[in-house]
Amino acid sequence: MALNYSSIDDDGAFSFRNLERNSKLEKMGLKMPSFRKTGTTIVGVTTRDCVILAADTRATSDTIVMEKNCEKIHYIGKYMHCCGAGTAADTMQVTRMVSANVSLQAFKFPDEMVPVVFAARSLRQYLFKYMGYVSAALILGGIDDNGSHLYSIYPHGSIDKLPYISMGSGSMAAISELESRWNENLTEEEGMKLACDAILAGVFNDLGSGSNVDLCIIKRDGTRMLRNYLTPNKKPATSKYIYPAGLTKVLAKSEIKFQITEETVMEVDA
Amino acid sequence: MEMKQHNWIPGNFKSVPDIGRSAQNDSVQHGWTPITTTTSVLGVVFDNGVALAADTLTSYGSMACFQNNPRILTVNKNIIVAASGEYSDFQFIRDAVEEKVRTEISLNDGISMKPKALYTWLSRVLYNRRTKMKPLWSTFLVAGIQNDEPFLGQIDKLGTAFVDEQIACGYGAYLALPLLRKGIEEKREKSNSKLTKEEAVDLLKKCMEVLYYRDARSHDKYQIGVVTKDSVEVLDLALKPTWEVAKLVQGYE
Amino acid sequence: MDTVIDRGAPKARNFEPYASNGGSIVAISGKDFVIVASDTRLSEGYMIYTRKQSKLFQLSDKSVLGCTGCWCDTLSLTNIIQSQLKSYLHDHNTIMQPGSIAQLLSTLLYSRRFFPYYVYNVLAGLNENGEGCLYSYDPVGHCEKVSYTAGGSSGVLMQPFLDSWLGKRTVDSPVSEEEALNLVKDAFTAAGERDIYTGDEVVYNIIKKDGIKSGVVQLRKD
Amino acid sequence: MFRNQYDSDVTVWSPQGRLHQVEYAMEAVKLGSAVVALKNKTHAAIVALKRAPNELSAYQKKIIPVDDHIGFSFSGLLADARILSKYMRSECSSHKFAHGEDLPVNRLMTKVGNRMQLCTQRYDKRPYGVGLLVAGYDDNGPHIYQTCPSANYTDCKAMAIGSRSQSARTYLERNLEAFKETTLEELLKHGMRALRDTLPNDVNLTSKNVSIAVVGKGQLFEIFNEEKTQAHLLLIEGEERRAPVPSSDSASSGSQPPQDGPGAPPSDAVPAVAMETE
Amino acid sequence: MSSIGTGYDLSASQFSPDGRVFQVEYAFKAVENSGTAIALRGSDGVVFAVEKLVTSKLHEDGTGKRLFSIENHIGMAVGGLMADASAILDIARGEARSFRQSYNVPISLKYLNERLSMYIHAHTLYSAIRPFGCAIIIGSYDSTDGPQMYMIDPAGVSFGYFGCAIGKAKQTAKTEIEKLSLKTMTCKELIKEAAKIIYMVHDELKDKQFELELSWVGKHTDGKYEEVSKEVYEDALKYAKASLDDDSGSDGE
Amino acid sequence: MSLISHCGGLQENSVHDLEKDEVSTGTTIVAATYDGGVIVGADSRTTTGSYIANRVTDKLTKVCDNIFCCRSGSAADTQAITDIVSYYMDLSSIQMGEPPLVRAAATIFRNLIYENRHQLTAGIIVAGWDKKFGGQVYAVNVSGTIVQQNISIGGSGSSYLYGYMDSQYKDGMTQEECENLVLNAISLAIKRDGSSGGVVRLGVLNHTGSIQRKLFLGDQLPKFYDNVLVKPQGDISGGDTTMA
Repeated sequence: MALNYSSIDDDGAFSFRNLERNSKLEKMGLKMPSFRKTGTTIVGVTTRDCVILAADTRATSDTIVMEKNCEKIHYIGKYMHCCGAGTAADTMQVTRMVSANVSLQAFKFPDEMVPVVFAARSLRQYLFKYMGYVSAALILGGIDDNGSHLYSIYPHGSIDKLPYISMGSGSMAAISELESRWNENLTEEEGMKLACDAILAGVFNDLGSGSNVDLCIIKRDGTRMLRNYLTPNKKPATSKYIYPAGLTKVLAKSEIKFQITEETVMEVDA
Repeated sequence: MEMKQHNWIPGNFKSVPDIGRSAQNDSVQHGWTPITTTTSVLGVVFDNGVALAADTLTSYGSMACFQNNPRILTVNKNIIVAASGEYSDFQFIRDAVEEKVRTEISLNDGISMKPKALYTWLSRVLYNRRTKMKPLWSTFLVAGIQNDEPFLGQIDKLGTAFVDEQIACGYGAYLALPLLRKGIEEKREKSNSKLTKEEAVDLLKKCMEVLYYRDARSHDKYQIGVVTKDSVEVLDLALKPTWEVAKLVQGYE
Repeated sequence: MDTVIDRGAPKARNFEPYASNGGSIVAISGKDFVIVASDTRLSEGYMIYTRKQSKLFQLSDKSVLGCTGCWCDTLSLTNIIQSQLKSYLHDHNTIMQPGSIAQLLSTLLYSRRFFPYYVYNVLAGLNENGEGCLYSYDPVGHCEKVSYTAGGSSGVLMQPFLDSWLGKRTVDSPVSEEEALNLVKDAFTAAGERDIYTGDEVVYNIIKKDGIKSGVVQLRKD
Repeated sequence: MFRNQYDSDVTVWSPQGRLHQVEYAMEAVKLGSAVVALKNKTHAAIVALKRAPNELSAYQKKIIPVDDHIGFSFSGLLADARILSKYMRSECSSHKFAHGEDLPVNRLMTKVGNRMQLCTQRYDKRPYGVGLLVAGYDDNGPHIYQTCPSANYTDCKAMAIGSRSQSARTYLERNLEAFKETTLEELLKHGMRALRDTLPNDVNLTSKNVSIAVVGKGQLFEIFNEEKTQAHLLLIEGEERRAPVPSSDSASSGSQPPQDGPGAPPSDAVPAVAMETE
Repeated sequence: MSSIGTGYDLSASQFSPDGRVFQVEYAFKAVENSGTAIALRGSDGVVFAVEKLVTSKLHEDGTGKRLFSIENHIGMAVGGLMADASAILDIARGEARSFRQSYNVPISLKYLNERLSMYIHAHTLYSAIRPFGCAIIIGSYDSTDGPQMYMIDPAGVSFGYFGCAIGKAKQTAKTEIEKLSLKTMTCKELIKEAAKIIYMVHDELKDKQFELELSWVGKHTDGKYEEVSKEVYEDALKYAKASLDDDSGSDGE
Repeated sequence: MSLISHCGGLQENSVHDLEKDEVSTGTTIVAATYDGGVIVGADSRTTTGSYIANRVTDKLTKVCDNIFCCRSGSAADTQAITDIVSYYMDLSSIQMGEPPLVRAAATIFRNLIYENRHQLTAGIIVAGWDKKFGGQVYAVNVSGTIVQQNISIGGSGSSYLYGYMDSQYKDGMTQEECENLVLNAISLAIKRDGSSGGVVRLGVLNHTGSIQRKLFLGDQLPKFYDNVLVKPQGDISGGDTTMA
């Protein structure tokens, strides 16, 4: 079906017209750069008084693990978070955009909590506009003045409002846990345990998901973001591989003096 | 898997020279796709036997065409087989297996087929058909007792064959396998023992319920076949799904 | 009004005779031993078939074949070569030496040159005078005698690691058994971190004069 | 009875309902050197006499392995035995290839029987001039099968074929009850004694002219090498030999109607049944 | 037998001056040399009994079987060369298998008999192959056609029978059989009568040892051909031996 | 969200291409007028390929208090379109000061779909009650054709219902009769169509001006003839295989 993009008129680099150009180039043999996808297992569970979001922390590019501890639960607002699966750049960018809108909305209506449906609808309309080419599959959870809400938003812009949801390549492993154990009156602990087990099902059975479990509990009295709540997959110790000194032959030497004005140390994950 | 034919004997009406199949090498039609299909099959090993679970639906595309088609075949006293995929290919294999069993019974020499033998035979049949690019578009689960030990193996349409404690194909591989693995793992951690028969059957029932919720080609009527050292039985069961969660949903925003 | 969206004609899906079922092999040969190891994860797409499928096949008391890739081809190839070894034993009354097994495997693979066995083979064995010998193959039978090799889904990740620590070994500083085993373990650990198809367990066979010693190492399960 | 008109082709029935070509083929079995086979509850064993056509040549290979769980010895034309071994090996191998398990012994024998029968019904073929004693082990335990050129095969507790094998059979019948419960050692001693009874007085069993093979529970088919054979032979070294059996049925008896009905000593001139028709 | 030795009896493709094919007649002789086998067709099934001569103590008991099952519902008794019989059995099983493959119903005895008769008869026409040296009796039970039994001789000629006998003492056996009112007797009664006849016709002097083989197929075995159970075998034996002792009183009940 | 279809039973799409996976409401939807109003009904299954993304979907979507639409086809497209139409209906209610006409809503649906039919996959049945014309049902299909009917069925499950509807539907039925008809129809479709399932949601629109919703859970659905496994009787010789 020939897609005509006349209806979407902005013409910058972020324009659909490039799609046609790209597909022609690909036919001529250009190999597009492979972008980082998050295989991902993400889960949302509502209990009587809170919304719980959970996610794994593995980012893959095709079959290679690019990132072992990435963050998939994005901040939207004080009482709103959103887990993202699909193309990592898309999920990060679209959640950041909506987060900005939400904070603007909070300024306009300071004495009201920003309705979760506001974020849901703006995410959905943006994704619909790009017809699924912005491939972000999101689970939006949050609470506002009229209770707790949990949405799943698909790349093409469709939305579902449900009490428990799982998305990503590990969504099936997770949904089987949720379907067999969810009920209306879960306590917060039970909800957290269920969400973690759902993620673990994805981590261990789905090759696209792995490493740790991040958890986020959104309640009226505040949101707790528990980064690396579970870390079941530690890298076993390997022996030290030290190259003997003098392996590289030194040909010439020269020295340049520098003034050190300021020093910062950054902790790098091993 | 050609049938042995006594072509030279005048009496056998099949002695007419067979110019049919092999003569014409029509362009092999790769573009075949399964039409009358069945969905997942689950298999789990417990302490003294193996259980298979499969619903009784055969779909014709998205149409729930035959809603009472059994898919668990009792081969003999210690083997049961179930298949997922093209149902006509399952019938083809079922007829061939029943013929092997019928020959065994008339030989009456006290030797009956064992699961590993059927599993290996099936993998050769499927691999040959795959290599001729005319695949039997079906995945088979073979369960039985092999020298007093439970045996559970899977062979897919390419002839990829393996053995394990818990196996599932179709959607079951994604929806049920995590639950099966967790069930077996937890029992091993808790009491360092395998599942009992009741636990295995309950686990399969739980998985079938989840499959019914999430697989659009599944059905609420299903069968569980159980084979142990001294018994083989196929139970006809029906799911009792819960839909309470529907009350909580209205509109989509 | 009838809206026929869902049910269009069943799209003809071409039958794909091959599958990539993952798994990797590492082998190092030393003066009087050879070690061959494989992971035990059998998978397809994003799904794990089983976590405990060894990809090592013992062909004789002095030779082990590591074979991984398209698992249905692996099963058939190993089945055929084992039955050919047995008829060799019947005809010649002696067990085939690794050198001739290597040649047999090469011709077997080449016999399917235009519909190949989509597998990566490594043949490890002790030759007549007890020295380690190692042959690595490509799917259509090209055979190369090597002193160490890594292959399969995470072969590209492990090979450079082996090159940097075994590449410059000369005859006078041969690799010891302990060091070889350690290198194999660490190679797989590193691969397990980064390749989604490598994981669960590693099974290794150390072939020596007095027999074959085997062991298991645990890897990441995710 | 030698030159009659019914014994030229295998497709010709004699007026008494016998196939002389097949009967003459069974004579060939008697010309071969003796073979004894017997079994207990868990093992089957073969003890065979090897013959050297002349001092210069090596001793013939008398026991042929077929698979890990089946092997056989033969009496008669070595070439025919080798053809049959090739067929049996390929049947066992293709069964293992397709089913991943050993071919049960009785099913192999049915295949061999049917294949040998074809050669007794077509004029352009001749019967196999060899008798086999097949030893095997499967789920139903150890087996000893005897085949003969008539393509008939029999499941036996113990059996002996070849020249002067009648005296071995007599020994076996006398000790038959003991075999079931004995140990493998004792079983082999019985086998060697039976074989020894077939020898003319001046010949004795040596590790050169005897070949032993065993198969059974947890024991793949194994042909003993010379030391092992020698070790076993020593076990019956001391025992005195029993008096030789009256040589009424020695091979050279010529035209006496071929006597293949083991068991009761040849009775009077009743037309003995040519083949096991039962 | 006027043409013995005149050269007209050397091949099945030759007629003697008096219009006989001697090779086929000689083949009949081979059947007479084997132990007696009888089959009786009662009101509710077919019973087989065979006088299996034991020629050596060295043979495993139960060897030299002469009662076979072609398919689950058809039994076969043989007399004559065992090797030939085993070849015919193979053909019979092939026929039954290919019939079921084509029509998915068990082969009817009438049709199987026709096929086997043609096959055996085909071997009496040429000089290149010799006639079979065995006769076979096939029997089965079917819910619609009831019990059926046919006997095919080496000439390929076959008739349906209520009772028939082949082998050594077939004549004496036949006279005994004619005394029974077969149409009204059931298998349970006939099995004992058959055992009695075998013991009666057995010739003590010539063949010392023999083993009675019994099997049947009928309504009471649910249409399945099977060897009789231990108990049935025991009391048939007792009945046969008893009737033998008071045979001197010749008032056999 | 990558969904799988890489196993035996599935045909449509393969497991990893995120773009191609479009969530579709496989769907059975029915709307029927009765003497005094209109009944709308739908199943609750949303699928991606043959994976059920949502088993308790609500496909009866409010356009305004007195007008509802039944959505089938692409979930994203129908949701987006319904948002726009409900925006226009809110506006018209305010501007006109009275509930909008059903015909108006249907026409806007038709215009949106007709103009963009190359990029949309939406089959929508618009049903409602207004003072002017009473209970009405409009069908708007994927090509943008609009037809007013007394009864209309849609979605993949509808192909199993034409016979049943033609034989059962009568003009001027009572509310109760019409409710039962719609409930039976959807249950029949759920039984036969793999893309429909879950629960049955009904809605009654009449002079009261707002919808009266009814929910029928899985076990409360009416039962129909189940084709039993036929075993050949009487043939006891050798036992025979069933023709399954």
